[in-house]
Amino acid sequence: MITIAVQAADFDTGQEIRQLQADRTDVGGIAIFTGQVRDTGDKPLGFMHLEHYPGMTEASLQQTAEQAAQRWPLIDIRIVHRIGDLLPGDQIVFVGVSSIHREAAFNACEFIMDHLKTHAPFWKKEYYRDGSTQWVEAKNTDQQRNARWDQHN
Amino acid sequence: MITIAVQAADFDTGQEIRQLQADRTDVGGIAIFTGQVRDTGDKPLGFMHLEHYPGMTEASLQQTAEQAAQRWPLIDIRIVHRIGDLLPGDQIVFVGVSSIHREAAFNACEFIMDHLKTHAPFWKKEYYRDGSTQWVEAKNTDQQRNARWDQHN
Amino acid sequence: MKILFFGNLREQLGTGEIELPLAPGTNNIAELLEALKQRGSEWQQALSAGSLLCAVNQTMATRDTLLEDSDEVALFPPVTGG
Amino acid sequence: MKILFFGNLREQLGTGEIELPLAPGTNNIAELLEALKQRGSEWQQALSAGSLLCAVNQTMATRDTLLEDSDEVALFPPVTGG
Repeated sequence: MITIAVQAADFDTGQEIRQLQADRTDVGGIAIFTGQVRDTGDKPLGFMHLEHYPGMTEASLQQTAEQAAQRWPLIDIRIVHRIGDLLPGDQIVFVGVSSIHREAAFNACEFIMDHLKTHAPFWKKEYYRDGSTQWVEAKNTDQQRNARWDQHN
Repeated sequence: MITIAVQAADFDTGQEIRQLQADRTDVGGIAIFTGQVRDTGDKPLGFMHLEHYPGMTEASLQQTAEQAAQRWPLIDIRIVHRIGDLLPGDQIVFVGVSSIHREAAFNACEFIMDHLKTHAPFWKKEYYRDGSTQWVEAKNTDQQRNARWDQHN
Repeated sequence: MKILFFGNLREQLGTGEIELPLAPGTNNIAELLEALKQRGSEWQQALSAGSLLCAVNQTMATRDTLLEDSDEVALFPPVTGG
Repeated sequence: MKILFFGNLREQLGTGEIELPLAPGTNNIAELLEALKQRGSEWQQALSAGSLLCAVNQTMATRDTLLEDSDEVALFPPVTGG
């Protein structure tokens, strides 16, 4: 089952994982990724604003999850992505994948993150404590990491 | 920091993840794997017994974590592995790795699981509901998966 | 036709959304971009980035994706979520 | 010398631990295995598996790892944790 949430509210990672485990005895492994707001740049970060494209965001995450489910034998996929203003250390994203086998869970989780990073319509803007701002630039390495999955086809 | 626990008691996955996130603003990504007791064989499973080699188990997990920390730029590594009698659906293992970058976190988490599966002195015995028992056989695929990391050196 | 702008592009253009009738000769995204560039120097500059992404009806599209007047088009810089 | 057995091997041998003085001519794991096989047919059979793993002083070892009388040796089948 695929569960997608795009929300301003924080999420409870433990609860998300319990949903993936819930009363099932065929789950062999669950691979999870969580991303947090980092404050490691030159200028101290005040907060980060996450802009998104309402409607398309949910559809894009759904499509990414469906591609993963076609590619690997998965049981459940849960994706939560936050929007709005987030503080350093705040959780941004949760991707959890359960499968009978750990290899499928690991691959699918990493695929979803790589695909999300290059396809889901989110944009980060950093607001520094000195009052200046900066849109986060997309990384070439994210494009390259996502391209690996095409080569493996 | 490396944290290792080998215990009969269950663990709180949410709490483990909060420890990895705790009050840090340099963590970009956390990759996690949890394994559960599966009941997908021909005979319904009553419970699974996890035997281990006290002393060596902890040392082995510590060495595995240290190898991962040498190989990738990691912040924290947490490994929890349960022993004793576990029911279908029970959690067996937690591996959590935090890093500035998600690629390092994913790779280290998968490496630790592959290494643990082939090096940590645990042995599983299945007790079926019909009264019969069976030691779980080591899988060749686990050896092959672990060997990948040597080739990548 | 509704055209949405996001992220840095929205700020550069000073607007997040415009309504526009689909003009004759504007059949795909590439031609729409050329038409929008005529709206002024900010538009000319902001819409020239080769890295610009586009979506039609909330699905990723390319420069040669064909357009209809009822479409919702979105233009935005490379995404940076996750 | 303390010798520990785990998992299926422990069950096959009917014991989890024996104490044994290191005999002359038993210098490494391979020679220890040969000496243990002399203890009876169960030992002969259980210790012949090529997949058997060994540890010396709680560190993974190989058939040619040298032994001292103060060592803690462990013999066990391939591990299946995780």
